[in-house]
Amino acid sequence: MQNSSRLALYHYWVAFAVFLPAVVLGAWQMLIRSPLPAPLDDPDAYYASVTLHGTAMAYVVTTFFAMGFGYAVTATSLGRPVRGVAAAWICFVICLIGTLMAVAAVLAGHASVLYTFYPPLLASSWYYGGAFLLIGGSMIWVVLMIYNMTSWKRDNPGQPVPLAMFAITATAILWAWAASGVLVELVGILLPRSLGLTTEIDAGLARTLFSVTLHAIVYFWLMPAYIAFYTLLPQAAGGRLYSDTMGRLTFIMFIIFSVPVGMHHLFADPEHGAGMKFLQSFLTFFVALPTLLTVFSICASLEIAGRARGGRGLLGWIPALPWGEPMVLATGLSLVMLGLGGFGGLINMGYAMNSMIHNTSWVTAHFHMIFGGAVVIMYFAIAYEMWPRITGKPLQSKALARWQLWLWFAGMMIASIPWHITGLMGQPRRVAAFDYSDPFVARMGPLVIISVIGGAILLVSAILLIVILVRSQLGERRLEAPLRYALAVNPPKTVPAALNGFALWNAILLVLMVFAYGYPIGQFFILKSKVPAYEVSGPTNSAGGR
Amino acid sequence: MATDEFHHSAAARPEHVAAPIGSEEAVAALRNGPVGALVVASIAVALLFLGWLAFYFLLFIPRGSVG
Amino acid sequence: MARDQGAFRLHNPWPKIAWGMVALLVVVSTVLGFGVLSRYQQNGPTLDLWNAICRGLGLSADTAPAKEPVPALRTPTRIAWTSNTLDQIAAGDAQRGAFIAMNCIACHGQGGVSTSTLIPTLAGMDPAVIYKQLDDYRSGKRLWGVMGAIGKVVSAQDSADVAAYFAVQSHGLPPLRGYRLPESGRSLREPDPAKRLVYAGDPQRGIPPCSACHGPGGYKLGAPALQGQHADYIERQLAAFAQGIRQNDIFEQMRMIAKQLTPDEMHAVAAFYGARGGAPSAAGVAVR
Amino acid sequence: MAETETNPLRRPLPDGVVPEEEITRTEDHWLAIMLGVLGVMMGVMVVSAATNALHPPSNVETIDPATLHLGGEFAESNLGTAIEPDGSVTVRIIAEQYDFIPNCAQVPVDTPVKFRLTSPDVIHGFLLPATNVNTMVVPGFVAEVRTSFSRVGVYNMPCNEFCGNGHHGMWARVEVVSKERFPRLAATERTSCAKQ
Repeated sequence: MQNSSRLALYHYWVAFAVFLPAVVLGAWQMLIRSPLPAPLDDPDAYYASVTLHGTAMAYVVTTFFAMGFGYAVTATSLGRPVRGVAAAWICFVICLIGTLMAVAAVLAGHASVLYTFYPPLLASSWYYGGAFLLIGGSMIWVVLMIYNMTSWKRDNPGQPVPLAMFAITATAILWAWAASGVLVELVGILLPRSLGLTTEIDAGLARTLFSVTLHAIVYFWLMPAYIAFYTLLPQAAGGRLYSDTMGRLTFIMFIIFSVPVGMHHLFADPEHGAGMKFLQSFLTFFVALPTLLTVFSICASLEIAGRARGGRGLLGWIPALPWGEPMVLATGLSLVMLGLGGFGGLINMGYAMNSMIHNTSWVTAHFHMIFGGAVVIMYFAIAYEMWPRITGKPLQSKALARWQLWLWFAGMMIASIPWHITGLMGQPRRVAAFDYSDPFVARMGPLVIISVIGGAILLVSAILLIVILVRSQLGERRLEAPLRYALAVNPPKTVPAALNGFALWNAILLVLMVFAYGYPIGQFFILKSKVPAYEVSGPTNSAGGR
Repeated sequence: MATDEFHHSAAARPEHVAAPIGSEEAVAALRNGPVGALVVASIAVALLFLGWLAFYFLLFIPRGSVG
Repeated sequence: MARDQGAFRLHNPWPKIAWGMVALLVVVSTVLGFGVLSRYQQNGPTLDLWNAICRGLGLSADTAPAKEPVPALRTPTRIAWTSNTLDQIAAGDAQRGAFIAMNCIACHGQGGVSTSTLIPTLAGMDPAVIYKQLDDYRSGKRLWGVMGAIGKVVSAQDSADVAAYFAVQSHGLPPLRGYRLPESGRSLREPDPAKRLVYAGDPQRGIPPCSACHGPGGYKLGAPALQGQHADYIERQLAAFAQGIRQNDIFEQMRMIAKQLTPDEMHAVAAFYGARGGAPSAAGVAVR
Repeated sequence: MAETETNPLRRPLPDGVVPEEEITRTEDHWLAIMLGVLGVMMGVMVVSAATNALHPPSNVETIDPATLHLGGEFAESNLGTAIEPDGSVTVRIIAEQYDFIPNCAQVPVDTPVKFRLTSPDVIHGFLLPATNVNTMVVPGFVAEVRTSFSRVGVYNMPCNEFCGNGHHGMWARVEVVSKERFPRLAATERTSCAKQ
């Protein structure tokens, strides 16, 4: 168990150590594109910074956090040490090397292509290589999660896999499906071109492959938060999980519906027909379903807790909840942001309606609300829940943790809501500088300034997070507090095989993927759409980079 | 799977820990079904739904037809 | 199996239900997407089922040539950045180029470092730029006195060779790179108009930052580095683009930008570039 | 948040007190309602898309990005606004690092407009704020958006997809003018409101 704990702790520390500088970059980016004076106001620095911010937040923080969380959940929910610890450490080192490579390439100015890559813009092969090591390396973790679950099932025949373990394995499987797109793009298109092995890039194909990743990756980020909702929150609130079965079903639905829907990120792209776009828009509606189910299940679980704590009447259970618990507070704040972000998502996926907001600040606002808000705030809560368990040192302190969560919530709301509005007004995203003397842009000025204030609050909150974690880490070891998961109202004694494993769901997803992506990817073998690449760091030698 | 232990959470002292729920409380809480949860979740979904319709017909459609 | 019912109550229901639902999703979305929605076209006739399916898949596109009369074709250059062209440029032989370049040094200076402020320095210039300009002189797309006649006597291979030679000469233009160290004052907040135009452009007039293509910290295929180039030469070229005297820029990009610039701005931008980069022949460089 | 300090050791819930069937039934009802809500939204979307012919811009058409300027539809002499024989207009625009060409396009109001754009280099984005005109411009493909404008006015036209270090300088305009003001000249010659 010691080794499993150390494994989790190292992953968490990498995640949060990357998190803080990435928040600093984010706050500065908001400043440079505002009407306010900004230090180092150089557009090149902005684009490099956006690349670094996105790479850090989307790939590094999330992957390391999910991996650490996975090891912790495996050890605690199965009640035995993680199997394959050596492989886990190798995975850790590979991912760390990949991170350093990618970060170095961006800092050197050779990779300002943003974390979504945007071929035919071409970055240095160090950047793609780093991304490949990080994402590809995390596949070792995927295998380890599946291995730990199946070996436990073998040792405990007929027993239901604990919901937490079932869910983290679902996360791993989802990540494997999600990462397949970007890994194929990296290995098949970007790395060969950046190494000079090929001369051209199929931008349409590359975008299509990336879209396989682009939506599902958000659910990969989201899953630890949902696992906390289902397995940690009811316990922290002092209640019971309303339905174990619904929890399993929710995670299964996430696997099935979060991958074959990525084309809603390509609604505005010219390389796909409207019919294929509608298919995936249709499927995207169903990815809202598990979240809508979760909202009810979580409310019901909280109601049980609130009523047990003396809450009376229709809504009296809400004030009766232990809001002083970071996990409970974070969930409340998270659900508010999830509601707003989910609302934005329902707009984005609405087929033609996507045209209203595509690539405007609305989109930035949407995924900051979902990921930067609803998900990350649960990462904080998980960290606060886990740190005392892993280190045996008490949290320093709970009051500070509450401040930190509230500040993060306030900062994200103040930053994101004005973005939604400027997006509707037509503000393009990822722009280094706006000309506020233009009347069209000037109207957005006050809103942009408000969101800068939100960014500053987020920065304060991120610093506070690190302060809390460091102080807790430096405290004295005096706790023996094993992690306990929430008990369902009716703890499962047996569950059908379909809800105790993933074979059926993987088969279904494969069919759906062929249906949704078979033609869109296959068409590029017929279309003549290869184009030259454009190296962002300039020609590697003379004559146009050749 | 046992609950016959004190509940632990991110707290330093036992008095900061939420009390665990017992069988009787759970039964009592669920006697009428999770009505409060249904109300809260329904209001949230209704707002989402009405907001979506408002955006569709008051913002998106007036901005003109494209295809 | 007392607790196996899950969301629906059927005996051993999961695979059956799951596959049934998937089939339903596939059928409904296909019918709606291809059978219904794809039939209706914005500003166009409603299609029959077969055409709707083709349209929905993206097999048939709106590619029919427009029926309106097409103005006489006007092209800025014969050069296109195809892989053939780039291969030809990359195959340039700098040693052979050195012999050809002996004909150039009378005007363009020893090693391509020009001493005349109206004649560009070629040392360090991207070979693709030299190659394209020589071809434009050859084809008459760029008209400039004696260069037209010279262009006619050098072959495409000669152009590639001489471009390769000048590209590797030092003491001229710095190499173009897509990155630079960040520095304050390179945004639209900058009061100095030259620095502002070079690093931030003027979005309201559709003027992108010069530096994004011409450096520092920018690169675009076919765009020359301007740091260290003679200010007088830059200013004269900007004026030529603005007046339509020079028209060999692909997609009239420089013509469009130069037309937006005032004479003062042209002078300031030219001086900004001329004053930087530290070409040894700093003669005639205006200080901003 | 006063705790009940008794905290007795608890036993799991006895079987059948709150039957799983009941929980499942509640969840099933919720699931059905949610499917209904999503179904209504989908219905709204499909019906309005069919009646108004609303689509995301999806004209799959390939083109060689390197030779656009040498001839054909996107040669510089053919960029700008053209009047079709049926009275509708076609606007051809090049999006390249870091400009739209022409950087000001003129179109008549209440007239079917077809924007056709392509890129000779990298990916760009074409957006007219306050309208639903919004498409990616991917090299190798011709992006097409069909619409008509109901309001006269000047629309800013920022590039909305990161295209390199000059991205922030890539702004242009579309001027929607009354039918009377729209020059008849466009029938034979391409027009734009870019400075000539």
